[in-house]
Amino acid sequence: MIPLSSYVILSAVIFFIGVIGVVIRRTIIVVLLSIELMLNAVNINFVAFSHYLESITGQVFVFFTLTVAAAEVAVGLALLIAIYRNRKTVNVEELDVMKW
Amino acid sequence: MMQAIFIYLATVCVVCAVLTVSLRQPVYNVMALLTMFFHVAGLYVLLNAEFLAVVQIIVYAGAILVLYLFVLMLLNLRSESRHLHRQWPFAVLILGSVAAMLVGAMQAGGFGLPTGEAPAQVIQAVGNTESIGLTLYTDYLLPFELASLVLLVAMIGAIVLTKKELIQDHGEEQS
Amino acid sequence: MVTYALIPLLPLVSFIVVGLFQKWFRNQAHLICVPMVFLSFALSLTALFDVAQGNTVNVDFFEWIPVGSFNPTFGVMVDQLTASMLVLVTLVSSLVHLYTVGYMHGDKGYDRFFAYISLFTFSMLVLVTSNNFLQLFFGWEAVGLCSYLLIVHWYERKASCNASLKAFIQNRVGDFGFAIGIFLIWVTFDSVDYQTVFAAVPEHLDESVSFLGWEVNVMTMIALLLFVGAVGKSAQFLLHSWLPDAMEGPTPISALIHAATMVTAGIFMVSRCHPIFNASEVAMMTVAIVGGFTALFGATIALTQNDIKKVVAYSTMSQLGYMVMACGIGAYAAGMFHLLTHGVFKALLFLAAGSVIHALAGEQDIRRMGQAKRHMPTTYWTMLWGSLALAGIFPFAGFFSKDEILWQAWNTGMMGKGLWLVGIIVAFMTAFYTFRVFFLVFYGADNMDHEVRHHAHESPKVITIPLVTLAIGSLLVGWLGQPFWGKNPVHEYMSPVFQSAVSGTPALQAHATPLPDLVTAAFADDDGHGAPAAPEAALGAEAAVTPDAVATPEVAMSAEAVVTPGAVVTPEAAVSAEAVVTPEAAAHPVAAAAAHGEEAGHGGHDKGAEFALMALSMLVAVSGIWMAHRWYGRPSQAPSRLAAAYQTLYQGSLNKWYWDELYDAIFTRPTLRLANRMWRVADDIIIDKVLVDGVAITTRITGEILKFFQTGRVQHYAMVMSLGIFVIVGGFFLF
Amino acid sequence: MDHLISWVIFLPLIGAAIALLVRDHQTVKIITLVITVADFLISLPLWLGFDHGTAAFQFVEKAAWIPTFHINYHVGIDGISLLLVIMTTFLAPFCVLCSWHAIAERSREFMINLLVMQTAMIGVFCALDMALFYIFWEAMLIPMYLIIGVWGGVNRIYAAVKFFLYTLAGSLLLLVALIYMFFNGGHTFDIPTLMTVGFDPRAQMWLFAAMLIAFAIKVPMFPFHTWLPHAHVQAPTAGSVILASVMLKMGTYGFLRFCLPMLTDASISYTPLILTLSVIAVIYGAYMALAQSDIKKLIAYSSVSHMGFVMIGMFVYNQQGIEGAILQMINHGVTTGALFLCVGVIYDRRHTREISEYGGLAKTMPVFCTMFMIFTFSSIGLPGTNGFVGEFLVLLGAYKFHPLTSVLAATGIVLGAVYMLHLVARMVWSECSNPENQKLTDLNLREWFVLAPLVVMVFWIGLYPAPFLDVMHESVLHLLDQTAGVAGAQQIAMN
Repeated sequence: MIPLSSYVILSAVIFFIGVIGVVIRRTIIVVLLSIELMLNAVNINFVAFSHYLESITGQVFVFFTLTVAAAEVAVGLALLIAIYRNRKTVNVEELDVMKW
Repeated sequence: MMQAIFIYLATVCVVCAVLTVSLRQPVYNVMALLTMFFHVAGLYVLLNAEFLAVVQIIVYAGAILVLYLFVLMLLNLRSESRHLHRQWPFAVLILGSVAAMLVGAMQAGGFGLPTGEAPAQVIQAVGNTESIGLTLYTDYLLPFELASLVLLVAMIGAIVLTKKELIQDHGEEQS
Repeated sequence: MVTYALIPLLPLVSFIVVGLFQKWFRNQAHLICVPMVFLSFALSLTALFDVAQGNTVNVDFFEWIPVGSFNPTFGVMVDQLTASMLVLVTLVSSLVHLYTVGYMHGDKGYDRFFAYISLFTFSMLVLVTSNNFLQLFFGWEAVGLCSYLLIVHWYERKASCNASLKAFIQNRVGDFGFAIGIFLIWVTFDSVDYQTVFAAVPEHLDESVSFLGWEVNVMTMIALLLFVGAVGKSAQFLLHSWLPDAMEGPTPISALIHAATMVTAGIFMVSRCHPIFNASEVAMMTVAIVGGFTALFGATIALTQNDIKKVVAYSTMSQLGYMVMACGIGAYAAGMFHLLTHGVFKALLFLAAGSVIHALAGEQDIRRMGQAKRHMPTTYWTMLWGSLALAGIFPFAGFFSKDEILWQAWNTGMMGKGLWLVGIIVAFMTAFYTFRVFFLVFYGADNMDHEVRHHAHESPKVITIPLVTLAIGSLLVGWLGQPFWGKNPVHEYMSPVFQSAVSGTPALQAHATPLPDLVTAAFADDDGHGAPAAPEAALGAEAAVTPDAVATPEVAMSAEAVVTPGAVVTPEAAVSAEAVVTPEAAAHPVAAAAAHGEEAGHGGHDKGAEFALMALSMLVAVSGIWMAHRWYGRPSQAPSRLAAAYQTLYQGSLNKWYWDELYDAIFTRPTLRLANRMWRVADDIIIDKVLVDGVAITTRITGEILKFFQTGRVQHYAMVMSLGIFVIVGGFFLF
Repeated sequence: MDHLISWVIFLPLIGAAIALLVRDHQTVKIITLVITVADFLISLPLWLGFDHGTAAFQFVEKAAWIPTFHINYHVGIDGISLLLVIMTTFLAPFCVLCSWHAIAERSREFMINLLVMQTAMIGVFCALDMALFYIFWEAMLIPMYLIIGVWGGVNRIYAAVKFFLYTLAGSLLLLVALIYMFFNGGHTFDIPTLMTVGFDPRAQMWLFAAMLIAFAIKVPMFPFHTWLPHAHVQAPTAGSVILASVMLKMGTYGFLRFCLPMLTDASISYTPLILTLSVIAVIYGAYMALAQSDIKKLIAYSSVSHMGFVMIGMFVYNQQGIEGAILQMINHGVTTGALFLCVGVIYDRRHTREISEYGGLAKTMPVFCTMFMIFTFSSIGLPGTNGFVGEFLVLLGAYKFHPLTSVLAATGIVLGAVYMLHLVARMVWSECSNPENQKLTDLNLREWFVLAPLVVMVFWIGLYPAPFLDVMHESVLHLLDQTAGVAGAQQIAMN
């Protein structure tokens, strides 16, 4: 029987790989991918807890993260295209208009 | 037996995650992510969430990654030389330590959480999809509707963002 | 009884009427003011007559500030002391009112001047008829206000603005001490009413109150504090420099306020509170020494002054010193009698000086006068009588009252003898400077410039009538206190007031010098009143005060010096001022040496000693006049040669021993500089800019610093967010 | 009419509402005048009908307002707050009259501001519910901020912002204290009940510290006073009058209503600090006033000195001191308000506040000068005027409690005379050299009507203060029982 903690550790590791991805990659595409990674990590956690706590709600919530992930990707990519059209670049470091 | 499968799936997921983040070519990142989705689906099966595994593959792998590929092809991005921040080791170090600390924290804390009233056997009997559907449409009806709303907003947003110059500068040539 | 209330109220009515309807009077204000004052003079005469019959009055009209146990009232208390003061105040006031009609004729502020004189008379009368300390304080400060308003009458002149400001502030310093005295009275006696306080004096004799570390007897403390008020008001030594400057005001008010009435308020207060003063030897000694020294101090300055009004002002200060000295040695009746006579002939001298100035078109410097005898005969002989009275020549008033004081001084032990010596020296100087002025003005070299001599004329009737009445008064008033035959009428008259308290104070060795107990008491009084019915008082009013002073003069002096006028009152500042005072004590060897005299005056003295002393003081006065005649009667170089010989002394006396410059250096300039620097540095920069605006600036600076974290790059924000999580979770697990 | 206090509080607000509807400036002014005078008239029955016998709150009205937070609309007055309310309503018409021509542009909004201000101020004095008190306390700031900020002098923005933020910072601390008291006082905001709750001494120390800072800024006490000169110099005349005569009393009223009865232990242990600060305030204020060249700043610093007296009077724990303090509050309101009105009169004519610009006013404006002199002497505390009665009682009470404080504070009498008469000498008496001063006209009828009643008040309180004092006796004795009862105030021998 696989203990719950191993699942939690797994999702934590994946989550943080996602975070590192977000922080260190320069192109927005990969940043969005890393965010997908983080969302998947969260789903793993949900399902793991749902299984070990014998309650279905965990799995139901996965659906909601799913929808959010989908919406997020749609809007993210739309933004990416709009930025690409205006700035001709997808490199995050050049998008610092908000600098003080 | 189960132990081995879990370890296999877990290691592949981690490796793919690392590859998604570190590879130079965006297409290779997407492919790595694809393999990871499959193995996450495997994990779901391991956790008796078959319906979710299927949904995972259809939605994530099928829809979202395809979307990524579309965009990749649309903008024909090539890999650049420096795809990482200059001081990326410094960031990895910090976040790694954060992760390690959190993982350690997870170990310590017990999870005395209240158990629900639907043990694995009952789900097996009723069927995973049916039980999800049952709870989804009773307890979580409102969130469900809101989720649909989120999707609607996302769609409109995506359209408006990308189709903007058509409406705005009708006569101008394509920027 | 209602009539007594009317006495103060009549002048108030005329003040209100003239004040409110000034425009309608158009220089006719005297139509209402003069009759009102004369009416109140008549009423006060009737009051004197009633009181002489022995029935005093003490009634409260309404409660002024009813708060718990402290509830002072507005009321009237008329006893022998008040009645005499009432007569003096109303007499001099009505004569001055009459005089002003002539003197201030054609002046722009004519009505305003009349309004303020009647307000002054009202406040003086309230002060005199008060029956509790707070109403006394009310009159006290109201009188100060009126003197301020009247000194600044010709407000165009810078000098009169400064003089009025100086007068009010120095009075205010005196009132500061007086107010603290009243607080202490209320705290010890739990009441401010004369009756209850004086009756309760014996119970509180041994109590003591701590003052800056010293345990001072409560009676001494109260007495000294009240005396500070008296010093402020009667221009005694430390708070004296405002009186000569007050001469900037018109002459009528100099006569009324700065000679006869306001300045005597201090002496009136001391004699009114004699139970408190009698109960503490230290206070009595301080009063005596301060009085004596002021007399000497004033006389020395008066010798060399060249402005006619300044000379008379300094002579007032010196005579006030006399009266305070009299109170100091316990001879309240003598002090009050001198106050009455002095009020009459000093007012006469001022009014005469005013008439001279009026005649010589405002000329005040006596060096540019001379041979004025021809032009103004009535002013000449009235001023002569006034000068004789001031000098103390036989038939005139000064002789009787001054000798009475000297005689009482002689009787009170060694210190008394010291004070007597000072008195004699001052008497000589007084005679000298009075007649110096007299001869320079009316005789001597005629160095009036041409057109002034051309239309120098005798003053109109309305000015000379008061002069004449006062001259007759200064001749006859003296006889009120004649010691030659029968009992001294003034002592008889005053004895119930002062005698009641003396028997009440066991602590005092009531070693009464029996009165000259001659049988017939001819109560000759120019106003033709009935014989006194006062009982045969065994205990003389002036119980000898044995000056076996416990505390040395320094202690008394330091209490005196604590009240430095106007400076930042910190104990350290007090000490510096005290250093100023001690040289004075040294300069006054006689008092210091006589500080511990033996048993007070020997047994029943005989008349002979008294007459001998009188003859001696008469001789001294005459020699003073003769010297003045020799130096100033005929043009001679003696005075200039003498002045050249003792240059420092002459300059010192001429510049009022540099007290004004001293005050300026110690108080006015440093205060202004301190205030300015404190405002510029402390308030503006430290509190305002640094602390208050500083908070604003620091918030802006921190904002500037934090701004650098907004790099605009999403990934940095992600990094910071994760660090945030790290800290929170870490914190959660650590604690 | 039974809801008398509510009418007194909210009549100005109704007036403001009406004024909002009217466009024309002139009619708005008339409406405001009528409303303020009416407000004064209906506040008189409060005084006449006041029962001198009891110390309990009278004319009490209680109604549930926000039940969920236990806040209810609870108003009432006792001996301490009655006179302050009467003074506020008494001075309001003068503020309106004095700004009849002075405020040229946007006078409609100015009048509305005045009315809202009036409601807030009376509300503070009558509130018996801490939340209500706080709401009125804050509501008062906004109109004052606008009055200074919009109709003020040259750098009015700086002054208005400084005033607002300074007072707001203080009142936030007050809010914290109120909330603490709500929870620890049995879940009620009701002032009378909270007076009976004995908070534990340690908590009292913190509560008192918070309230001390909040009220000290308002009083203003020594270190917190620097906003006052700026606010006064920049405020228009009416603003200055209200600021000086009523708003400064909020701080002292706060001490009397909150600190002394509720936090008695803390008050007693804080007394040395407060008395030292107040004595410094008296002497420091006088010195500052001496160094000023701007009239309004001079009078502002003089009110710092006067309020120092009031603070001393309150923390001496005897009847004379406290009643003196309350009366001194009224006197300061009348006298300093009048002084500011006088400054307004000459400011309307010469449009400058520099003392050196004036000189020899006695020749051209005699009536004005007499009035100005009367108010100067009242501010100095000359017997027979109202200033004396208050100051004397305060010093008397202080002497009984701690003689050294009283002696040091008494120097304020002398210093007061110095700086005020120095001002008068430079302005009223010296010769009239400046040409503009020669053609100044004397008081017109409107100005005369503004100043004459104040002169009457000065002499009435000065010569016959009994009607004012009788109102306070019971309440002050009750307050003393509360303070003495807890810790035997008398045995605190501080010296």
